[in-house]
Amino acid sequence: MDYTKEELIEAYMQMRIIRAFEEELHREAEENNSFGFAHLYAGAEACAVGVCMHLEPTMRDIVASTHRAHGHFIAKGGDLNAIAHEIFGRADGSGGGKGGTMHVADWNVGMLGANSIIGASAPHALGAAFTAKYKRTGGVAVAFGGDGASNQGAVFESMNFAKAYALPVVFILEDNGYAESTYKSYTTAGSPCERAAGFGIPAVSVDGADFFAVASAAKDAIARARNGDGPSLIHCDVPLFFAHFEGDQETYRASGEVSKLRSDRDCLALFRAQVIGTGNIDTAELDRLDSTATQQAAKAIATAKSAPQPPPQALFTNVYASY
Amino acid sequence: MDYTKEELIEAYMQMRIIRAFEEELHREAEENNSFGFAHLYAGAEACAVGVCMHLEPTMRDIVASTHRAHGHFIAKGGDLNAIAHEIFGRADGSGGGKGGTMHVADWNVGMLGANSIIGASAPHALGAAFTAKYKRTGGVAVAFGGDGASNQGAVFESMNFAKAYALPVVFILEDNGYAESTYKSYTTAGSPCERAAGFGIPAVSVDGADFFAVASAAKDAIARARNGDGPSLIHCDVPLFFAHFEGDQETYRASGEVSKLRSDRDCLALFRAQVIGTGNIDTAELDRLDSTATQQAAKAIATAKSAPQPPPQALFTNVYASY
Amino acid sequence: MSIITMRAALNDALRLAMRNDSDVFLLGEDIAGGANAPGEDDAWGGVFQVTKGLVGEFGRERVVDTPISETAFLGLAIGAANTGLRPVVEIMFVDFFGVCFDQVLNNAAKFRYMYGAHAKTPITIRTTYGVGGLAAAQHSQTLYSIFAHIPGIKVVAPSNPYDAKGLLLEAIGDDDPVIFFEHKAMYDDTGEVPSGAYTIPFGEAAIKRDGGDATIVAFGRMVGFAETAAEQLASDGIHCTVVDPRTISPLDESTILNCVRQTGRLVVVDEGHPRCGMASDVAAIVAEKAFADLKAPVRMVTAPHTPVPFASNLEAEYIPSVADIVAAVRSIVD
Amino acid sequence: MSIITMRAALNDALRLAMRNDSDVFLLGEDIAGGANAPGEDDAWGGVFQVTKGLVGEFGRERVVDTPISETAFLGLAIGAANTGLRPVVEIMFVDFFGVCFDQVLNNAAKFRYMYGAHAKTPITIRTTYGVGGLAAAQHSQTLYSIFAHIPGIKVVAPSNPYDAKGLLLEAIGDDDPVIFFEHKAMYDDTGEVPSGAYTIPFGEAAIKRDGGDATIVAFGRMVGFAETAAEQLASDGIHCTVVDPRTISPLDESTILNCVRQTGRLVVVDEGHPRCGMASDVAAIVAEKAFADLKAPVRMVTAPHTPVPFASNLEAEYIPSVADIVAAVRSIVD
Ligand SMILES: Cc1ncc(C[n+]2csc(CCOP(=O)(O)OP(=O)(O)O)c2C)c(N)n1
Ligand SMILES: Cc1ncc(C[n+]2csc(CCOP(=O)(O)OP(=O)(O)O)c2C)c(N)n1
Ligand SMILES: [Mg+2]
Ligand SMILES: [Mg+2]
Repeated sequence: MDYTKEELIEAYMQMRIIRAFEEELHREAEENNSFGFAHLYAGAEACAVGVCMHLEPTMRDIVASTHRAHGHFIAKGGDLNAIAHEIFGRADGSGGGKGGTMHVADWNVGMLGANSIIGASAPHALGAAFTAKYKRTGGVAVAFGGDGASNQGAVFESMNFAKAYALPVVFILEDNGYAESTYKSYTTAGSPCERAAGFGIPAVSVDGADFFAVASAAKDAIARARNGDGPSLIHCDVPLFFAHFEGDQETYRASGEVSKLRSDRDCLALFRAQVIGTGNIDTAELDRLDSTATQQAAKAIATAKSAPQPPPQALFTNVYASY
Repeated sequence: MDYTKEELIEAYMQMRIIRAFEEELHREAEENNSFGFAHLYAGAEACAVGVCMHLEPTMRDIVASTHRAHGHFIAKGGDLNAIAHEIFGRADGSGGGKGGTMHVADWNVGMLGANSIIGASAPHALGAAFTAKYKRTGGVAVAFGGDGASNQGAVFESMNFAKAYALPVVFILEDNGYAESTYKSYTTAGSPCERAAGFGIPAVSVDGADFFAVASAAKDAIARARNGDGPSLIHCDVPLFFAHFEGDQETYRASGEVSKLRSDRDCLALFRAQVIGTGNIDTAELDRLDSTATQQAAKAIATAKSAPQPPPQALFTNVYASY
Repeated sequence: MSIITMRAALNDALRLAMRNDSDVFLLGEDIAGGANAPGEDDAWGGVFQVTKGLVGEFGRERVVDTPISETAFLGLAIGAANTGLRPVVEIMFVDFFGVCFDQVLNNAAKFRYMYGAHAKTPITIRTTYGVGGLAAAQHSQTLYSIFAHIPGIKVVAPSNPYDAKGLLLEAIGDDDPVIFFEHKAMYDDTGEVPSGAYTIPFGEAAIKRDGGDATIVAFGRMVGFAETAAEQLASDGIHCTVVDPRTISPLDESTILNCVRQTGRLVVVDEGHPRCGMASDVAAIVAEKAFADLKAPVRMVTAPHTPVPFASNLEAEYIPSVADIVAAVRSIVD
Repeated sequence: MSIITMRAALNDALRLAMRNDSDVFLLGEDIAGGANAPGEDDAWGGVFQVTKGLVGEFGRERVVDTPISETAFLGLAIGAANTGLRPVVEIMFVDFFGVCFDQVLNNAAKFRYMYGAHAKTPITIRTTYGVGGLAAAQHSQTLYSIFAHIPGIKVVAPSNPYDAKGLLLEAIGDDDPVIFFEHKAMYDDTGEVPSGAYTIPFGEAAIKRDGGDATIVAFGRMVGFAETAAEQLASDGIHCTVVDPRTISPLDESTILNCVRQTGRLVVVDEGHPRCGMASDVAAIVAEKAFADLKAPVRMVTAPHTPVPFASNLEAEYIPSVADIVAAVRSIVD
């Protein structure tokens, strides 16, 4: 293994916290605690964590995210209480409760923001990469995006720009096959790696449920970016464990599809098998991590649920920086 | 040769009319007869004509054009007087004088319109192709666009859509190397054919000054579209004989660049050499065509120059179809 | 006549239009849903189920799910309209016009003016707007005033199921580009709707209530709020005329002006932002054309000049309320 | 002080800002021009030469020519602003915001509100607007009212070289997204401009002329037209106050209201379309807040509700004229 035990434990813990957080949110949603259009990340934890483990949790290294952002937020080092509060619209949320699930951000750790306009955040990653190059910080910017987003003009333009200007950007294409209820084979010509090749961008496809596969591809791509060798793309095939958004009836999925994904392609189970197999971490320790993670997630959500909403005057603040 | 003598004469005549028309407009521009932002097509005549000769001059086969549209308009069978009047803002112009050089259109012959928002017309070609497929007319739509336009989101989205939905579209990429004053190598990653390959779209690069090369590639691509085999792309390397637009000082071009292009890569000279070489048409006949074309172009422009402007109330008409 | 929801009325209009004219087709993200997915074929019927069931009757040739490429598919619809079809395209949320605004602003709106009288773009663009359901800043905007600003575009915003059906059928039959605004908090609103086809002409306001003390002009969802406010005021002896313009462009100026001439007072209610919005539009028209009849300042009741907040208490506070309308009327009726 | 053109004043502001702060950089199509082309390196300095010469002093790292990918490079500028730079990006014609509107509407405008007080987007977007030079329907629009509608955006439209320089320096130093409107028919206008750096605060109107009979509020290029109209009227004994708000958002309401309170009459002049435009915005504010002082209907002088025509006679007719302004004032001053 290329990673120390501490690194592995941290990675597993983060994945497990994301999972526990999402499972808990799902329960909340089922109990009718509405938090708008929540798009749960569960299933793709290995992606967020396998990538972000190579980034500094500061504004030097940036993550530009999507509507399905909880995992990116947590993996980038964002505060669990801040995201929980934000999702419940509380004053102490990352955005003071005014952004919500589709707009979680934490600029202290370089999580530039969830963005619920599909494709819109890819250019922001260019911008962060531009700053890194301009100021010679050695920083890297990661643009997360889905298979659906890969058909949006903004994303194509960004790929071209990143390559033409050799910006330190890594595009992570989280491909769960669906854009809402529509399957990719209906709407999407070519393949992610061929498209990247069209721009001369090095690209690789990996199993997004395999933490080690993602982490190793991300390591290479991020190193390339830091070295001044321009952008890369990593196509991650990921399972989607919940519906497109909470509340959606999932009628577009075959019966048994999700349970099969959960049994065959769970990144946490896979990780456990891998590290146990190589003797790095034992079952008991992993179980301990599981229960800590579950407690942390539950606590963050419980605290958020009973926390105060923003004060009425917050409606009018932060429209502008200057007034 | 794959073409009859009549076909060759018609093609040559169209190319020559376009050239003569543009040369005459250029003279007018130099003499301070302003017609706004005129983008002359001269140099790329083989492209417009080599493609449009395979299309029906009706609304069954559509051409969606750009800011550099005069050649497309004429090649698609649009009326020379109508375009001349339009360029001079006359009441009898193709758009009643209200569109101008950047908005010439003739729906009678399937010239859907010049469009001066870069990339904006590519989706309209999809629409025309959709109609053809929906109504099973056997029609084909051609989207012309420049190398600069190839970096616009609308164009990428259109390529994906055309392939995913197997629409009868042919993308003609007229690559003169420049987007205004900026050279393509600065802004453009990858290559046109590789980009097309990223979508699984068959693509070929041809010398856009070589009428026979363009015509043969276009024939194949249009046949593929008519057969229901979806979109193709033809990348045409074309010389630009005038400035980006009339009035621009062309300081971005090397000294001698244009005269070299004119001497080495003139599609008309090339065509003459080819047909004379194969004995299809002789010099005298070509010369006769030249003088007819020059006269036609000069006459259309002279007539337009002295024609009446639109009546004042035209300001308020054709905003809506219904009032 | 039967009592049905706004959603059902819209679905009905689409079904009738498609039955009546084979050139009508639908295009948008997930408007059937389930395309190539392993589950149900008509999985969504649009994110708000307005198009539910139509793919069953008309098939995927006429109910076309799209990639997330708004510029391509809106532009496609425009090109299809130019070549003889009558597309009804859905832009899921009005907020998403950001990524395809050019196709409205510089294309659909201007073809006829630039290209001449042969050019027609008979396209209907359905979209959702308004605050509701904690959809936050990027999924809650109103924005119809932006489209009203653009010559060549028609803008419709029905306030009830009856109007929704008639106006949508009118839009689909109209030869100009029409943007049809559906408030996402109104899909479950109910009302009496005839089962057959009928149209409501554009540019004709509906007078929802008569009263001599003040005129309230309201748009879309705010019409119902204005009616409730008028009801409350009536029990205190203040009688209001409530006008629902129904179409934002064209605007029925003459009905608005006539009502103001009779009441001498105007309150305009709009869920959009205050600057350069529909409230200022109507207020300005009245200040120019019915000034002599005005007995008091005009009042504008709008959302604030802020993005739409997420937190439920702020979201509720954001929406213009019945109480705001009542207070505005009271402030100018003594 | 020396007399220079609007173009030179803007160039000066950019140069001073770049000298003063290495975080300021420029981004746009052909703003240097000649990138990788075989000819001159600083080939254009922008299509209107406003950025001419800057690449010579600051190099291509800070004067960045772009592909025709407005969404990518405007979004890039936003991301760069978020991470510590102060981009000045050029969208060549305001009409082209159609292809990148989302980056303004849903991104730059909303980050701070959605993400919290740590989020800043100090970006200046320069663009050109207005009718002139037979640029036709897709290159002649005004459209600032669309941006004024959007909370989180500031909108500036200078009417003369002095203001242009001071307002552009203010914009670049401002921590919010600013859209800076330059009228393409005004680049050769001249005026006195100090050579050093200075700023003009946003939200402070300039009173260009004092007169007791009517207030004319005009924007951008229309300010000069309004001054000429006032001059003509003065020779007939009608004296007008002319107000140039200078910034469209924020708007200096109090100066406008004060002037109207003194004159009792208002004419608003705007080169934009009439519906939901700046003319209606100002008229509505006055009708709500200074109604008691109004002695006559407000008058709005705007372009018509049509796209901009190409033909030179129609183009000339399209633009609001000095005569239109004179007539509007006369119609309310007896
Ligand atoms: C511009 C835009 N168009 C449409 C939508 C509606 N929408 C939200 S999520 C989504 C699907 C996104 O698919 P993908 O990028 O694959 O991400 P996933 O949800 O699968 O993670 C769509 C169409 C949107 N938010 N923005
Ligand atoms: C959306 C948009 N951005 C920028 C422009 C300004 N512009 C007009 S022509 C042009 C260059 C186009 O280059 P290309 O597509 O290669 O066509 P060419 O002029 O070389 O034929 C640009 C940038 C525009 N008209 N539309
Ligand atoms: Mg997906
Ligand atoms: Mg070119």
